[in-house]
Amino acid sequence: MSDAQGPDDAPRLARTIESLLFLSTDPLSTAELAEATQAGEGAVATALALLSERHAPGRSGIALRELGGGWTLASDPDSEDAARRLFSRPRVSTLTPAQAETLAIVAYLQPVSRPEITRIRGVSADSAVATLLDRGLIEEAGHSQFGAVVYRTTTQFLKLFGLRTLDELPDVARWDPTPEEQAELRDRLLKAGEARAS
Amino acid sequence: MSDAQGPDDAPRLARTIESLLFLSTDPLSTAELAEATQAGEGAVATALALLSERHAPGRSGIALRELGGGWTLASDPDSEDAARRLFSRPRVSTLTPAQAETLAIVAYLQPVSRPEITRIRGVSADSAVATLLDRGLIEEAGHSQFGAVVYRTTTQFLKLFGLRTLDELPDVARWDPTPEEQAELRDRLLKAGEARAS
Amino acid sequence: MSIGALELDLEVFTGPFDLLLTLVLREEVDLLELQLAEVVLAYLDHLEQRGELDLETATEFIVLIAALLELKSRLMLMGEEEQELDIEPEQAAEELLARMLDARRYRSAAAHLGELLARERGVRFREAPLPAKLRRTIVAPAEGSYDAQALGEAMGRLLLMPPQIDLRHVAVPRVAVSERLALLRGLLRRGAFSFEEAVRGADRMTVAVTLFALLELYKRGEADWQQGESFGEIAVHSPQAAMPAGAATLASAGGLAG
Repeated sequence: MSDAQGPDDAPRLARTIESLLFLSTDPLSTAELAEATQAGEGAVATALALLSERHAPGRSGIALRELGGGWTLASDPDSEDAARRLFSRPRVSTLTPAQAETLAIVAYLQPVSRPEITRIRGVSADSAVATLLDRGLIEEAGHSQFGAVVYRTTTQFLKLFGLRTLDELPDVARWDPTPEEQAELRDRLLKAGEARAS
Repeated sequence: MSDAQGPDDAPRLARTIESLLFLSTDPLSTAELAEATQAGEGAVATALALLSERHAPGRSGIALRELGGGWTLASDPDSEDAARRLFSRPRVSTLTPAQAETLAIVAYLQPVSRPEITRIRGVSADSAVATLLDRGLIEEAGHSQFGAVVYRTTTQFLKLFGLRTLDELPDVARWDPTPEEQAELRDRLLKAGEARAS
Repeated sequence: MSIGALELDLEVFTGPFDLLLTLVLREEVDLLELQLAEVVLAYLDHLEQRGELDLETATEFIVLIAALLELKSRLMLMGEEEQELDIEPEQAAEELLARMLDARRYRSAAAHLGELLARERGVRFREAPLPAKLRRTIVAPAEGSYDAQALGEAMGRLLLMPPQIDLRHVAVPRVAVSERLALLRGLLRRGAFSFEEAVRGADRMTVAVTLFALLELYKRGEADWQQGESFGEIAVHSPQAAMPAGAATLASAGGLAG
């Protein structure tokens, strides 16, 4: 297929892209789609817009989602009851608090080592890390300078949590106490320390 | 979802069925679809007719096919050229750190058993070993005296790394962080691995 | 259940555990007035009601209660034994603050991830292998397309010995309770002794374990003790020995028991 030219080309390109997204397990970026279809990125964007109309909620049981650094097809959540009846395997069971915390630490601090996770959580993260690895939510990403294996989140993580990129995670400081509260807390802790020292 | 009754129910059922066919790797029979959607087989047949219109050639990049006594979605043959371009890209640079390490251990220490690889890496090497086997970079080479399968690199490995013989593997001394250590490579690797794991 | 939701009905506080933590951090509840033992008892009650031990929750509880105990014992030291402290107060305060903020940050971030996951409920993805026809077209990489240097680099990483980890801040149980029990029993056989005697020259860890051993002896009815005033000498004796009226026993170990 050559670059979009005729009036029929956008729908045709949309169909090709729909096919590719159907075949690929990983999200496909606009650049990858452009390369595979030998179309320009602009034409791909137009075709994706067409597709997204075609797969608008209430029109199709397959949704077009921008996730994990690219585009991917997903099931319409409305069909979840039927899907659960048909497939014995549930989607992702919920995370335990330990798993969620470990995942949060990896997501925000990646690449991060297991000892570091343990230090932040104050308890061993071994079993949580193993489960997250097993579910494909995190993966190894080499070694730290001290030789410990470091971990990062996967595309699967972005897909399952509905994120386009990691940048969509809110700044972790958002949950901090206000600077005033922090300053006050620091002051009080210091005073307690000074009271001891005097 | 209950059996189709209102005028809106056929499209809704069609969407649910579209979802299920999208998710399922195997063809689904009308009976299976009826059970999962809790609709009658007649209603399922009507919905499938709707879907087949929606996925008629020239309309969608995903085709509805009747196959092996059931229904399945498949990619549109028109997109085959693009799919071939997308999926046939040789994936060269995809040795993950875990795979590179596992391969290095096998290359330098062969024959070497999986438990030994795990001890050196400080973490399980199962998935890396599986991938390397799958890619034909390593192969089984009998059993150790303790009964564990041992691995060695393949001819394919030499080819892909542009080596004539294993003697051409680069000298580890170039990357040795503590060259003054005098023990044998294997012993030092095990010692470092155990220190990391502890 | 998250441990944060544990309902408490204490002398100085009524409400969920996580609110208590917040109030303690803001010093709206005075940690010195808070009987941590009560919190532990409330947790044990809760366990009994549930009839099962959830390890995740139990771990979380132990971490939090240990942090509170550490904080409380630091507050209680009030200038004494200053020289024995490993860390400067400023540093300790900063460290504590940083740890509290970190823990709070990632607990909140974890909750946020939970919301994201819940929002995506019902969204599934197709996980089918490529059709055989397409799979066959996957091209093997060209000869010499991998760099052997990468293998050498990987070996270098694997040869790296991790540096000694600084464990000074971690309470390593180098002292066995059984050891200290034996020591205390030995002292008891010779008659009464002061706690100071039992721990003379010992490090803080040993002192703590010895106190623990003493509590154990008390529980078993093998020992009793008196302390005339707060931070005063603790005289230990076997329960048969004469005990002057008004002698405080457990209560004088007061703060330490929580």
